[in-house]
Amino acid sequence: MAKEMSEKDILSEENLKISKALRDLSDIEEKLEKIDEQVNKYRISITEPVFEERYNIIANIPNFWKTVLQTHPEFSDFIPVSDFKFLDLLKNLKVVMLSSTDFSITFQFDELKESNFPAQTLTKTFKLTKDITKLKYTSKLTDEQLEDMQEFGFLTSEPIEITWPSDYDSINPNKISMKTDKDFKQNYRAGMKTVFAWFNWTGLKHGKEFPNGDGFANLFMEDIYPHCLKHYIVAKRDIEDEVGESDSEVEEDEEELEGFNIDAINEDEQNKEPSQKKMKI
Amino acid sequence: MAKEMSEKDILSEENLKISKALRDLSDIEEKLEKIDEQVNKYRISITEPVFEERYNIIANIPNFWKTVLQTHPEFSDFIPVSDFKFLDLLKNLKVVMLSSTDFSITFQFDELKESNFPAQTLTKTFKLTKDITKLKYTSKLTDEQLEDMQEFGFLTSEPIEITWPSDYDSINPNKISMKTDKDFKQNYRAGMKTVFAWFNWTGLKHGKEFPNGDGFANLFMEDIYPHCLKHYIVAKRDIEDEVGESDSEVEEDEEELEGFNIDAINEDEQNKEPSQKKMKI
Amino acid sequence: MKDLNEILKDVLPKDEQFEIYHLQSPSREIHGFKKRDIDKNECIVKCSHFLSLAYNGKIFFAIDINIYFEISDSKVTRTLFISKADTNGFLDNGNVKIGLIVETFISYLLMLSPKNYLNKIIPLSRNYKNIHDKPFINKKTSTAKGYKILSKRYSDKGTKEFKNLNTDEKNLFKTIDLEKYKEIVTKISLFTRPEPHYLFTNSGENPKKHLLSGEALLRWWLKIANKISNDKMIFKQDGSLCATLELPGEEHGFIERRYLKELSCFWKTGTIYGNYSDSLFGIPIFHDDPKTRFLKDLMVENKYNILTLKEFWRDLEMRQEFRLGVVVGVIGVCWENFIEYYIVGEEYDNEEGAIDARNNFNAIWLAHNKMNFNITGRAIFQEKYEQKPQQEVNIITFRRKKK
Repeated sequence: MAKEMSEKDILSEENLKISKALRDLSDIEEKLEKIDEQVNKYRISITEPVFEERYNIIANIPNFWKTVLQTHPEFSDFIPVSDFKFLDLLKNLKVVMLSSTDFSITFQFDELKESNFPAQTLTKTFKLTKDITKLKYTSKLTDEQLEDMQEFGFLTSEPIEITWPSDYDSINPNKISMKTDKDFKQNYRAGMKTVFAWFNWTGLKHGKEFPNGDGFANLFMEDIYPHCLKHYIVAKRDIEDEVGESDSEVEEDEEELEGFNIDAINEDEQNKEPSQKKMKI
Repeated sequence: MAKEMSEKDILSEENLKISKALRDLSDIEEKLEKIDEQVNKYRISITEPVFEERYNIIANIPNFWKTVLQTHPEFSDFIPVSDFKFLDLLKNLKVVMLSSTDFSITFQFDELKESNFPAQTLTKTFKLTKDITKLKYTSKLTDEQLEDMQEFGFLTSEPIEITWPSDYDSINPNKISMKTDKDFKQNYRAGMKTVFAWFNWTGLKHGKEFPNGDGFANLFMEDIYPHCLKHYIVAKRDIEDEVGESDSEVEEDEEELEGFNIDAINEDEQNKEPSQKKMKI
Repeated sequence: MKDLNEILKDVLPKDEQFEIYHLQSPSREIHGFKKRDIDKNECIVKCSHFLSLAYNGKIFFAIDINIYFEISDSKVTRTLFISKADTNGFLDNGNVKIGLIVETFISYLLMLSPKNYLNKIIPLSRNYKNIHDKPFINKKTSTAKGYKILSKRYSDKGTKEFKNLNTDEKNLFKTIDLEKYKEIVTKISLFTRPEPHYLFTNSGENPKKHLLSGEALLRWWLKIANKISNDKMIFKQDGSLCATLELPGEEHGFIERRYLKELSCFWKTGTIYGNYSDSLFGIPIFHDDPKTRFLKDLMVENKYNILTLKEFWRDLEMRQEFRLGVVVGVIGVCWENFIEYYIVGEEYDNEEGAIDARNNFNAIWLAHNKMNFNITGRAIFQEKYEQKPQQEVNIITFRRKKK
């Protein structure tokens, strides 16, 4: 037998070497993912006691959470404006990480007599699962969404009993009935969109419960709670209109137009075009 | 003296309590910032050995860095296209964190004979400083920028000697001279924008050296190096044109046309392609 | 066949360095293009070409061309739609002839085999569930899994499994087998109208930019179209070759006397979209095209099914975009839709704009893994390409049937 390797053998040797390197990189990626998790756990463990301290201090600052929630740029996207009357009653708020994916949020509400809204403290727990057989309705989910849920997991939660304010009697799902209410469906839907319905959110009935309930929970966990001090200071800024701020009043459009429009006729023409484009046949 | 506190006293007591709480929050914020740094250090310490392992594996994969750099969405914003011919020669790349703010980047280039470009290994080190008296030109910096640099620090680096490829002789600042070149200024500027000028970047001559040299360094440190495995796989995707991808080719006009073939196209068909407003070539 | 760089060398000034950026999109099956009967199993494929040139580090020219293939059971029709061409005034080399570059590029595209476009077509829809079960790397593939897939490909190279993978990969795309077609019709369609800018936003503000009047631009394009049609390498000069010119609202006798007399004998007044009594169904729907916009308005007004081509041209004349002396602001919209990917945010009051324009090509350029972008001119075919100066709005088209 010839000792020398044929060209094909050399090629195949080289391919096997690359193949092994690529497999090794797959292992490295898995290691790095584990490291991410480990770092996350470490962060939680050393942050927790400071958050606990912070929680006790915030209890002494009137309207702290009201200020944070009212000025948070995304918070109001999740709930109807009418909810703010009750969220303003929030005396304190706490997020506790139970693992690197699971967490609980505790809301401590003051009472509001005129609305028959009692002081109540509620803890809602969120857990990540990949078991899509738990889902109760899947008809509103695409195959792709289901696949993603199976692969990356999705949040679930147990329903929590909460006393609704009397202001919401006409849309409170516990108080309206299909038999007696002529606008039942409409009212039921409106009720589903309030923050009180979110306490009932399970994550298992897509399209049939509080919309984007996991997004709302994650907003507390990922942003509002860890960065509340920053949000509070942003809300308390003395000068709101500094040039260069992203929340500046100068709109991008105006800025762009400056350099572009030589005269008014041009501007009219430009504005006409997009609407034409959007016209559907 | 009356034992009871006046309304004013109570108010002032309350104010003092709030004042103290706010001061405490300031301390908490500082603690949280320190925790961030601590977490960062922890991450670096446990990531380093895995990155070292990764570095050795990548050495076995031909064109790994070429693939990553060519397809990275932002990398090419920093340098002229003509540089890629030489960045493609990158055999390996390493970023080493020297502290939570300082780092070095090592580039291992293969030779390219036709361009008289030798194999060379270069390490450029970046250090954060808050000392703005080090700056050599400040005329292109606004007061606000200077203030920010003083408060948050800015990256600096020592110039590194690198052999430029002969392709760049006409813009190589070491080879052109104001006396002999009629387009000296223009050529000098073009040279300043190449990656080779970046090796000379100091961070102290804003407006007079490679532009955004710190941004380029940070891109390696924050994204390209830690996430290179992900970028490589993105580059190797078999299907780049999945529905819903932003780089879809479908243009608005052609999309809209569906509407007039009402008899021929059923609703399902229409729903398959979400409206893709943007087109990319 | 020579590649594009080689071909362009011959028409660029001798011993000067240029950078050539040629981007080609993947071929994609599309819905629209023309009113058609879907039952007939027709398929429309679209591909876009974008060419830009830089000199001294500054972009000075760009052209955008879309190619459509209509594939029916019996024939394939290829249509080149010249969407936009533009300069920006930053060319500081008087020996570069833009007309020659345009002519050369269009000729090059016409000479490219349709196989280039029809071997791998992104279909209108795919069964993604199926794809995600196969060992393909897609946007959902985790990074770790991606490396396992790549690793297996290297270890399988040359084995049976590897061959199967290639077959699977082919199934992701549609392929048109050209062997069975006896006839491939080629059409070119373009629209000429002077504008301060098409592809380089605000470049009209550069005093150095050479702006042609409507008349001059029409003549410029006619000359290019005439030269291409006379190129025997592309079109066999048989009776099926036909070039047409239509100026909405203009007398045919006038068009013939003023423009066609000096061109080859195969030029006629009229269009390639059908006879004047025909319906509008033969007019293609192009992206960002004034007559397409008019067509769409007619659809909205329920006139699309009623009007004849003759009435279409008559009414088109009344469109603002086709009236004389009106500067129309439609360009901004095109910019937003897709030009931003090529060139972004230039300032055209200084040269930096053109330099940045070139730099902005980087991302898009590299995404396509194009490597050779530096070429040196050879000026072999650089004959004089003069331009004559006057204002008009018009459409030139010509077509050829291959036996």
